[in-house]
Amino acid sequence: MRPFDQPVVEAGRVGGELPSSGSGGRLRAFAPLRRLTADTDLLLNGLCVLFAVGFIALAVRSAAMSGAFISTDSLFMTAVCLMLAGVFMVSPALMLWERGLLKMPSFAIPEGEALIDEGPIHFEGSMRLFLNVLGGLLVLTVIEVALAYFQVPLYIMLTILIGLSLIKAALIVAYFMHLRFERMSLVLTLIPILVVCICLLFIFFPDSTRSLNLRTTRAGAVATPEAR
Amino acid sequence: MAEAETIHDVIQPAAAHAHAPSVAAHHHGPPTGFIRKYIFSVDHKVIGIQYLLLAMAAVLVGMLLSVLMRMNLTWPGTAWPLLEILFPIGAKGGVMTPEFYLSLVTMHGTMMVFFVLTTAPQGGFGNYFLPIQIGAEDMAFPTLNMLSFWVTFVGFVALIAAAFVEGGGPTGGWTGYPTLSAIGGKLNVPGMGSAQNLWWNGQNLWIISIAIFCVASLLGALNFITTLLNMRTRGMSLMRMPLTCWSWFTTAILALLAFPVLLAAGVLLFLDRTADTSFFVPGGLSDGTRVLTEHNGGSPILWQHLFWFFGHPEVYIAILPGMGVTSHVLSTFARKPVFGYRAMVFAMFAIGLLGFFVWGHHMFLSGMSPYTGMAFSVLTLTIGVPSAIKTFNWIGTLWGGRIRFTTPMLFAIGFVSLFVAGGVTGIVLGQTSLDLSMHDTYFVLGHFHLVMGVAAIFGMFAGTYFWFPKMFGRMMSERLGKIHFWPTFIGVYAIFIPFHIMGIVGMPRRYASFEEYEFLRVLDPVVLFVTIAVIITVAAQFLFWYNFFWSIWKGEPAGDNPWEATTLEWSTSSPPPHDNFGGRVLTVYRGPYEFAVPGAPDDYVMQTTPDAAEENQSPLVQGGSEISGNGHNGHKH
Amino acid sequence: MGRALAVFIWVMTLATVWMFVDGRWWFPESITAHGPAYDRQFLISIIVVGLTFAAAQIGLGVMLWRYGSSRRGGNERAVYSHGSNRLEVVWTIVTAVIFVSLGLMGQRVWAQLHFNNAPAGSAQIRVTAQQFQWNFHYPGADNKFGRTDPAKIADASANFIGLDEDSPGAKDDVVVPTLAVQVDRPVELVLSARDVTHSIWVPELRFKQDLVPGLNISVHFTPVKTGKFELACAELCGQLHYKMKSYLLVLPENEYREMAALPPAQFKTRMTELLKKYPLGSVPH
Amino acid sequence: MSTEAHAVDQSTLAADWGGGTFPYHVGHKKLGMWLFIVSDAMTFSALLIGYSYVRASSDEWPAPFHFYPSVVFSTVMTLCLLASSFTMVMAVGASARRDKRAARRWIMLTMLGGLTFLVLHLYEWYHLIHDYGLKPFSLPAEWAREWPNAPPLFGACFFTITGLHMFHVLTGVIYLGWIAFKIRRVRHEDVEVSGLYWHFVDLVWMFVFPLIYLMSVYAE
Repeated sequence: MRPFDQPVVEAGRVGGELPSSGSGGRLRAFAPLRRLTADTDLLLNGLCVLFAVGFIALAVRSAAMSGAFISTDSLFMTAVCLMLAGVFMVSPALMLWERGLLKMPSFAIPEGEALIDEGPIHFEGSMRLFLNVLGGLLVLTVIEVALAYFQVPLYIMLTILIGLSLIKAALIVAYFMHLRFERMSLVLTLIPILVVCICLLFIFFPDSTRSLNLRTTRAGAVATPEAR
Repeated sequence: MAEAETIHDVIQPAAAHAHAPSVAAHHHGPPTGFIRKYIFSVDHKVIGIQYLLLAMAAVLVGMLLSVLMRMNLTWPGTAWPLLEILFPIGAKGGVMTPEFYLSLVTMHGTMMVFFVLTTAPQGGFGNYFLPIQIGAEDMAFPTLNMLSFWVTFVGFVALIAAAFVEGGGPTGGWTGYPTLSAIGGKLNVPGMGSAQNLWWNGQNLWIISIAIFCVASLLGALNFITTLLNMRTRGMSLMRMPLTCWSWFTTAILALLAFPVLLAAGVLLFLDRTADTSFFVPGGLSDGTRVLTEHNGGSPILWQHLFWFFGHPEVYIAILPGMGVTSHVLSTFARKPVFGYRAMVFAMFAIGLLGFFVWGHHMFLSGMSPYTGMAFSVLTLTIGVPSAIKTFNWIGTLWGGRIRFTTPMLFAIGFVSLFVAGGVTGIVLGQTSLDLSMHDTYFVLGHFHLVMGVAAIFGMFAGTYFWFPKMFGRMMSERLGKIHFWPTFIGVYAIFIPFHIMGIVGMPRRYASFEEYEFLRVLDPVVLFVTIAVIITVAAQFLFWYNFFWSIWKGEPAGDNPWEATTLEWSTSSPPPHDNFGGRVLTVYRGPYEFAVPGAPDDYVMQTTPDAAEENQSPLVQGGSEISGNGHNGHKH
Repeated sequence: MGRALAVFIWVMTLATVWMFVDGRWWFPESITAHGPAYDRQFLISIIVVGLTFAAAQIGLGVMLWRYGSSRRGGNERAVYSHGSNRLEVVWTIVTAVIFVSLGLMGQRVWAQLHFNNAPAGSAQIRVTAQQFQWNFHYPGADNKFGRTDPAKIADASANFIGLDEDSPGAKDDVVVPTLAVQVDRPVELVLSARDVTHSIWVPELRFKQDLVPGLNISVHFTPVKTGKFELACAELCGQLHYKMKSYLLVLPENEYREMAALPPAQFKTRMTELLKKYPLGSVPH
Repeated sequence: MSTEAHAVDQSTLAADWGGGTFPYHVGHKKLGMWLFIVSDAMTFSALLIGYSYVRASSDEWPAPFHFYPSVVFSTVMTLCLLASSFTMVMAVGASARRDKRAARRWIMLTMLGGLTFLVLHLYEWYHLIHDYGLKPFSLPAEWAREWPNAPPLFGACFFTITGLHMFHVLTGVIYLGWIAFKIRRVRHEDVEVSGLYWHFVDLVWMFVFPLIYLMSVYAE
């Protein structure tokens, strides 16, 4: 996908775009600077790639060094490193894209596809399909309830429950809410936004466990001097 | 330009529109009758002006509150007879009490952040100009739009009411940190309610007000996003939108995702106050005579997380529209395309995205895990990168321009200057170590007032002076505008730069008086200086109000395009007709900032001007024709 | 108009830089072990900030000075340019490197204070803040803290922290409104609040930490200069927030040891005397 | 500016981002509803995360729900919602076939599912408040004895989250009722949008049910 973009502009019509590297000639004002930077272009992007690789290495290190990787702190540090790596990858990726070395799938509608309400309404899925989905949801629910019945240990239960619930949510969103039959661009807009934002809320958890350990109402909350 | 290809291929072939979507939910004729026309209007232009007037009322209140605050800080204990008439309880005998000071602080913060910085640039200008700039005839959901405004208005009334209920205004600060805000009533903190007054107290009304505001904002936000995505006229690709539209778009996304979290937090805090739940209140607390046994198990840090998860994006909600307006105005009056349009868009999105990752920098010292703090710190400093890109590009836009120093341009330049001045100190505050001393001092106040307060307000001033001719069909007085600019620009620097050094010396914020502390004595002359600057600057603002209202009726008539600007709002009449373009459906042929195009007859080329090769192609398609595929064919029904 | 604005922006830039360089209004002298590192980091940051600020403002002024329309020929147009990708890349990378490295450098003092436990042999003092008063709880001669219980809090009988007099080790415990510590010896403060959030702050310490109700937050630092300093509350805690003041006394080793060994009543009297004895500010030793 | 660049333009000319069309190929109302759902999902996420936060920061948390009747009861409620989601999707399908009569019938069935859920849930509340003495601000004495270190937050979390969800179900039932009432005059898109809202309510329950009920099952 070319996010929020259209090649009409890309090609350098009178749109308010940056000149592509091939057509920088318009920039009379910056001629000396351009000469200076022409050679550094690759170098700088290379530098960016180096930074990105460095951050990925840091992320891997953070993942490898932490004894318990499934601590939110360590997850968070890894995520931050990966994000910084992503930030540094933007510029090289843009360069590749500009030079046509990096292709992204397009989401154009096929000609003549019917629009919203007029004409035959596009509605995919049959009763059979929806019954199958409903059946799937029911089976998952039964598994969840069975877990509760058989008294699985709390943390295993939590993990499985969250996993199953995510599957159920995905089924509902995909089939009942019909997102599976919408265009990919809508899916790629809505889902990542929600996933990112909800994952961000998970950053609260290091503090909840920290709060637990620092509670004043807990016996032995403070190590006394002689205990140390 | 010579090698320009024909543009009409850009437009979808007519065939694709044969089944044009007729979701004309926004279709409505011009209203008749005063109430439908001016009060409960569904016209985005009227709603935009309503938002602006609301913000102007709120900013007046907020500003006067700040003058009162400065007066109390500079001359503590002085009796101001006038005050006693207005606030017989808070200022008995005309002397401000410390709790009255705190309620001023809270009201000033809430009023400014919510009802000025969020309302005016987004609700006001965004509502008025977003549909026009993308060539739509209204917002996607006009009725929802009207509801958003009136719900906001109810929130405003609730906030004003909070100041006048028994017990006085809320005293928890605009961040409303528990446990003070949750159990303040039980600790006999004024303005926090008491056992006898569980419901109608300042703090509860404050929560109700912001909860209402949250609902209004998120409804408004989804309206903005839908309008912008679905209702752009033909040829208006995203990369041809004015930067103002980009800024409103980004802001709306932030609002859509941030406000619901505050809403949830507000509900929980409200329950803590009224239903004795303990989401934010831990156990083992005491008021000195008894243990508050009804509370146990909560955590004040949870509120801080939820609040700042909203609060940090909110900062960008306030400033991003200002950035958009500034880019727009700078380009128009430098008579030069925006430098690095695409980079500007990416930077704006990067700021919005990173804005969600950094809320923890408000909480370094709040008892949050220090490891988390470290990660937040690094991310915070990366926000400097897109901000720097924007600054460079603004200066780059001026480079080689032919700058016309009109009033909107002066304010836009002021925005750039103030944004830099306020933004750079973020580098200091974003570092965990340095925050050890700087947190909760006047250094922070200087930083955020410059960058999200005054810079954003300068963006609004630029917008007002720039768009006033379009909104009311008359020019604002340029002479008065320039007289307004100078004391304002000098004044805000005189106020907020000294704040930084006060912070370095160590002046804590939210203090009703500094008399207690010896180490602050050295700052006495600075405090006095700032207060005088505040009074002069605030006085100068009345010039603006005078100019605004005088010009509505007496201003010089403005033509359709007095500034020789390029975007779509300037291709309709001033003020625009009810459906914005008089039934025309515009076609956009180029980017938004085509100034100084070599070979063009004028030094500006409107977005709707077809290229010479296509003059014979009808540029403007009449509404109702078969190729009106922009969801605007409501008029043929 | 453009040139006037340019001149104003330059003058304002100069005035601002002067305010920071002049030194009349600056940090009080630092008295902790981590203070110099803090000051150095602050200085580096403020220089970077100052340079960025000045460069941007001066650049802005130059544009205004040079490109006003009235100063150019009648029909001359602005340069037609949409920008430059390379310049964008250059300044993105330059600012990213500067800001991120500054951010990483800025973690050092933080890590030193927060990622390590208090060093062995540090004096532990428990701090319980309340509206609008500080309570510092010393273990007394036996170096053992008595038990505290919120149920026993009674302001009327001056038991502000709910000290259980009958618990082991409580007999010689002292609760005073002033913080006294020994110079050159690490101090560990165990912070908590009994009603709302407060924040302990002594500018000279370059140190601040919120006291969160319901949590015991442990922090540590090492004072290296003796003297008396003002201690403030930095988090909004209610109507008398601005009056929630106390003092930090950094005492020489002999004075501190002598006082710490005293029984509660004398401990308090001695502290009052010491408070009177020291003037505000640090004392060379 | 080059010709091949222009050729690229043409390949995506009909593209959605160029204005004059719906880029996601969904109308205003549907896009608006999706955005509202995203926003509302954030509200519920914040509440559920808040609940998890206080639960994780407590030494102990009550697990008071006996498998029978509470879990069985809430399972039936879950089935109600799931079934109503299914009927709703059938309503949307019928509406797409322009079979308004069938659409109305399916919507009525959906409302029935929703109402059953509401009634069962209110009964559940009544049971907890009346028979156990659960309050938003305190635990029943019996539970407090069993889990002495537990904070009194169980009721607060339970009532806040299920209450807000119940409010959504109630709004949904009213909304669907209005659509069913006006079925002859509303567009297909309106039916579809009301369906989206209803499925979202169902989806939220898919997280509320395990996190609130199944994670609090009494250890026999």
